[in-house]
Amino acid sequence: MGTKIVNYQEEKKVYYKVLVGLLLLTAVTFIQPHMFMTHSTFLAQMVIAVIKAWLIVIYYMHLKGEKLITAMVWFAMALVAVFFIIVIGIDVSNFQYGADSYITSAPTAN
Amino acid sequence: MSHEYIPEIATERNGTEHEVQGWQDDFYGGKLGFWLFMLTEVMMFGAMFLALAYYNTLHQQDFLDASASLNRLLGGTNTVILLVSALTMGLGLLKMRAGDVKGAKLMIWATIILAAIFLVIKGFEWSAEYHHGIFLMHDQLLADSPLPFGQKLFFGMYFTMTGLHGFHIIIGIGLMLWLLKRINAGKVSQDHHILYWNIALYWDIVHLIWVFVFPYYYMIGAGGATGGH
Amino acid sequence: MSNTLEGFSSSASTFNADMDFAFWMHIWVSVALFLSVVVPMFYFAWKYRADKVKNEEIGTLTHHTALEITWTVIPIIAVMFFFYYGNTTMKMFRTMPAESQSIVIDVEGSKWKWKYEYPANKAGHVHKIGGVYKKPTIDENGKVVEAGSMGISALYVPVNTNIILKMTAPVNDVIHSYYVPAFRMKEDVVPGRTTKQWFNASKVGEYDVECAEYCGTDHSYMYSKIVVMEKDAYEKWFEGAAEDTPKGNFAKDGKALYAQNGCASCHSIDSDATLVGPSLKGIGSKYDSQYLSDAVTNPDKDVPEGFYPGIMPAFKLSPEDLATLVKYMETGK
Amino acid sequence: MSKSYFDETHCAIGHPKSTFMQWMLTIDHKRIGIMYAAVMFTFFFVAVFTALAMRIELFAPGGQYMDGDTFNQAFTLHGVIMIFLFIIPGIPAVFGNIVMPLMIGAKDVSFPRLNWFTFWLYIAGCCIALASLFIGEGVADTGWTFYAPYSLNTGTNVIMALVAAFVLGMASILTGLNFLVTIHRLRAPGMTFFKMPLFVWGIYATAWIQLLATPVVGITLILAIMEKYFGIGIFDPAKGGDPVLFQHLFWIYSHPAVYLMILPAFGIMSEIIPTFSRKEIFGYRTIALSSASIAGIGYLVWGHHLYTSGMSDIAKTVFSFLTFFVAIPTGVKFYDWVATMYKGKIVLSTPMIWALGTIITFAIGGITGITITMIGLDIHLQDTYYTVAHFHYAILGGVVFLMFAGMHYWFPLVTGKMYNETKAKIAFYLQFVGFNLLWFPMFIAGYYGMPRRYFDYLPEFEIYHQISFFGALIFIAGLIYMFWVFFKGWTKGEAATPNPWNATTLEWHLPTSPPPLENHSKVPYVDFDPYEYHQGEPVVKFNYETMQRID
Ligand code: HEA
Ligand code: HEA
Ligand code: HEC
Ligand code: CUA
Ligand SMILES: [Cu+2]
Repeated sequence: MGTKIVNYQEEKKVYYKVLVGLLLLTAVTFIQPHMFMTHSTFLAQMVIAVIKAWLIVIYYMHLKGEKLITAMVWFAMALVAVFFIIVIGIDVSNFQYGADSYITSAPTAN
Repeated sequence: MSHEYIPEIATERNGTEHEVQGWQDDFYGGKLGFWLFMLTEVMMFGAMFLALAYYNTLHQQDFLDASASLNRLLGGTNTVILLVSALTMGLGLLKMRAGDVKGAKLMIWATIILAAIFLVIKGFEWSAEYHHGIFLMHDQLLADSPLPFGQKLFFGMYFTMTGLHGFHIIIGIGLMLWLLKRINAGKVSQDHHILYWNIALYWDIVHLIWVFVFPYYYMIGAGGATGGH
Repeated sequence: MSNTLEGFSSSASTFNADMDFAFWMHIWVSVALFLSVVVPMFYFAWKYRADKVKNEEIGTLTHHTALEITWTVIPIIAVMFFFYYGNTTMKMFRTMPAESQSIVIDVEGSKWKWKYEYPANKAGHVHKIGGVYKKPTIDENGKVVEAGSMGISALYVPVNTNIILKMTAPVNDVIHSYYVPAFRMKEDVVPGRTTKQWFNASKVGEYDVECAEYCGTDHSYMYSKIVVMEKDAYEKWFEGAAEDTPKGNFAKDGKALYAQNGCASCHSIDSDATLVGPSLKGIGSKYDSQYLSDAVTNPDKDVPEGFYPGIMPAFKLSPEDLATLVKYMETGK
Repeated sequence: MSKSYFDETHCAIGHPKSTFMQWMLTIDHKRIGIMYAAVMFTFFFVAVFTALAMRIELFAPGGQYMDGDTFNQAFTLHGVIMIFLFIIPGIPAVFGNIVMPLMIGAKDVSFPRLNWFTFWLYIAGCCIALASLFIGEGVADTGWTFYAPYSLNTGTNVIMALVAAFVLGMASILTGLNFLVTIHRLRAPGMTFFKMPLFVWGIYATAWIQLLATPVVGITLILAIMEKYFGIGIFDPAKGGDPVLFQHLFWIYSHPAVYLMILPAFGIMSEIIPTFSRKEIFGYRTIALSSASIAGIGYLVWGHHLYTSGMSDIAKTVFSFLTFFVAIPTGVKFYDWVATMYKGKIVLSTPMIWALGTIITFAIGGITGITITMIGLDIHLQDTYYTVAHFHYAILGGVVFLMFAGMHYWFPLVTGKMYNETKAKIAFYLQFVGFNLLWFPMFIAGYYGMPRRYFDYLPEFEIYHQISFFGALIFIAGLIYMFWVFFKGWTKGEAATPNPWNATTLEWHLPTSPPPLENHSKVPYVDFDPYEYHQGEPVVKFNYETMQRID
């Protein structure tokens, strides 16, 4: 099996590089709300998270070059995405009961 | 048990021989299986994020307010801790594959300690929230408290999701201890490291979940209440 | 005995004709599709039965592009028709008429009764009607001695008029569904949300209302009625100030309140039997009136041994009614 | 006489001497399959009993001998057992385990120990479900759908039911995972995906549903438990939660779950039809790919259960549109099966008449599903007996009937014995007639407005319920008779040959039936298609003494 042969020094370098990348990105999450895209913090944060996740999956989890498993991962993610599109994008964004409804217009004043 | 693996041969009509894949000693099969398991984790947390996003769209402002009140410093520290622990786990696996059993064990211990620190910090956070009356079954989250719905839902999901994540960490510690035992027993070695491989994958997914949990809870309100969507 | 509900015809409301057309169109197309599967199946099973076919005669057909396209495309066309009619009928149900041209009635569904609240009439009076279904009485052989009935409580509406129902349930209650089979309409009544539906009845008569979302013990007794009246009769009643209905008067005493609010479906008051909640016989000697009125308006506050919070809905009653009800529990009058 | 898997086994731990412990600890996929069948069958009878109890109660209006609460618990118990304990493990756990590895030429599934563990997880789930009957206020009374906020308010043992469903869900996930890896890794050399028997395709599609949909309901149940125990308010309107979200999450799983049930059943149909037509199946690839597309589209249509629950109108339209596209691949399958019979040599053995009977009943079930997918009609028919009749036609007349077909088909393989064909056919006709008498009147009652989950009803509906009751009696009589025939077959039947039906797939290429412990003594190289017949005889022939190919 390919995985049994290992170039220790090479792979170790990759690990450290990725760690530095992840640490940097973490730092970016902290300065972002004060630096850029301040009007869409949510979006910015999620984009950063996706980049981080991508790094982890590709390098730490060795997904690079795994055709079959990559396809499966995409499939699962596509499914989650569709759930989001339908439930959030279609159903909730057309929520019909705004003002009338108890759960959206909280009865208790602060 | 006659589980020793002797590859079997299937012969084509023209005499060509093909090795039959048995279930024993199937490294790739083991890996594939574990990835499939991780997909179920993705769906599980995906569904929780779905619930979270559902209420987020209904109560945007409340979510920002609630997020702003979380302790970003502790959360950030925990993020870094998990980052480093993912590294130690990965390095340990590398060492194992390179034949350095002792180094690998050291790295696993390092990971376990980091995981424990993570839990301790989490405990501090939770107890601080507890003192503010924001906790499971506690006054701020009850039906008749004046906390706006959006915040109640935010915190409800917060405790559920970080709690479940913490539970995964605890399981992870257990798995690593078990791994150490297997290594000592000689069942996991340079050539048979599927167990280690999969536990490392598990640890990565635990980390991966945090990569999303952290910004969604701690960061979205960081720009003050204006940092909209 | 008739085998359909009262008023179940194709013309009780403006919905019925379209709805029934869509249904029967679908059924007949589907029967054709069904036969296109089943008839060849029987025919082949008979024509090629084992003792008639020699081995050499067995065919080898495994593909037939034209056929395959046919049986993909024809069903697609069929289902697009179905989709179209399903969708237009949905639009018909879901397109609310303008509120200015309709009567808007608030409906509250709570464990196991329906309550209606009309807009104020010219005199400023608000009609409130509601009550539980009186369960049928059955003797020990299981024979129905007295059929169940709604008595006088019903939703009274004029014929040929748009009626909008704004429906909700108390937040600590559960989901119900307001279902009028004769009008082919239903929509869930969800605690915390305000859902709507509308109708326009075309025939004077009485129609059954059922609860179509499972809601617990007496789900199957959560009936009501819609009484469709001539316009002038309705007008006459609606503008009156008295709290009576076209079918008669509501009594005003505690006993009537007890029945109307559906207390009887969960509490017995003349016997010690535990129905859903504890028996209220002699409750006055156990607690003071403050406790009793709290028990009605905020039932989860103090839960007696052996029962669970969350079962009894909170009641919002006018102070006079509450006082009368408490007095009734205390004194039986 | 060689040894079969009844005589020897591999165990998870050690080599126990006693036969009993050998069964308890076995990791052999065939034995595990049989144990699943035995347990499911037991529960199944509990659920049949509650069904009969409901039918007696509904015989006439008014409470006959139960009160409302008992009835509510009865249909919940019936639904929970039938769905979670019986039909979801159903075909995959029994036939998936027993024949799928044989069909692809594997010695076992990829993770036999996990398979063993899964079985016991399943048993644990069953025990929790059963225990809830006897603890506290008794079994949940929420219906199998556990809709919030009712499930959060009621005093009955909902938490135990939720935990049980969660554990059973875990078992289902692990089964799916195991099968996916098995199908990817352990196919015999030469067997490409498009040389797999269609049953394996059905299992493959199903396994994806088990794997990716079940976690969603798992987490939903956890949220409900959190809510009940810790008072967080995800679904509770008093705390701002929205009960409709629960319905979304629940059906995201539970709709795909119905395809999880039916796809392997369709797989069984695809095995039986060509075998008893003595002819290659029509449109192999379309059938295989339609399984995949049903599974795929099936993920996206859950909202058709929410047409009247206050979902937005646009979402309704989208869901309705998508749902119709499940009917197309299903329809293609039906036409392909019928086309397979064209110019075949049709042998009406018991498995075949079950299969043909199911074409009728499932087509009715499916087409009435189409009725309630038309939104406007569902506004009228939602939560009426029309829906109940739809899904009993689909589940009972589809999945369970095909399961029976499979039981007759693989009976000789699993037991090595043959049942009495004539008697088995009588059992079929009894059940077929009883079934239609039982459920067809319910379409009419539903159309006239008979709501479901009603323990008492208006006298107008009496006639339908009475016909239905007699149907149930005939049906259950047929059922019991069928099991009697099986029992007789197993104990007293004639010994079966390795390939009694002249079938072509690999599970019939074994030297003996019942099969030996490690299945194929020599793994074949697969250079043939799954249903290759030439003039009514399988193309691949064996000398069963030597297992040499002689074609
Ligand atoms: C095995 C189980 C199973 C299967 C396979 C199906 C298959 C289908 N179901 Fe069913 N369904 C259930 C089990 C199942 N269902 C259950 C248990 C419930 C109720 C749950 C509860 O509330 O408790 C339910 C409820 C249910 C509802 C909600 C009802 C309500 O509560 O209001 C709807 C609505 O759209 C629906 C639709 C469909 C459709 C469109 C299909 C399609 O997949 C059917 C496709 C098949 C065919 C169409 C037949 C074959 C095709 C042809 C012969 C070709 C020609 C035909 C046409 C082109 C139309 N089902
Ligand atoms: C697998 C699914 C399944 C099956 C087979 C059945 C079978 C039957 N069911 Fe149903 N039923 C449900 C699933 C099923 N049911 C569900 C999900 C509900 C909704 C519950 C709710 O509302 O929450 C329901 C609801 C329901 C109601 C409605 C209650 C109400 O709404 O008021 C009724 C009423 O009569 C009923 C009756 C029956 C009857 C008489 C049978 C008979 O046909 C039973 C006879 C038994 C069989 C035909 C099975 C034979 C199978 C075997 C013997 C298996 C052997 C197995 C092995 C060897 C491995 N069921
Ligand atoms: C849905 C069922 C239901 C209905 C309807 C209902 N109750 Fe109750 N009731 C309960 C239950 C269950 C309890 C016990 C748990 C609790 O206190 O919430 C209870 C408790 C009570 C108590 C307190 C008894 C004690 O021993 O402490 C009183 C008083 C009472 N109800 C009065 C009423 C009145 C008056 C009405 C009608 C206006 C009514 N209930 C309607 C279910 C119901
Ligand atoms: Cu209210 Cu059912
Ligand atoms: Cu569905």
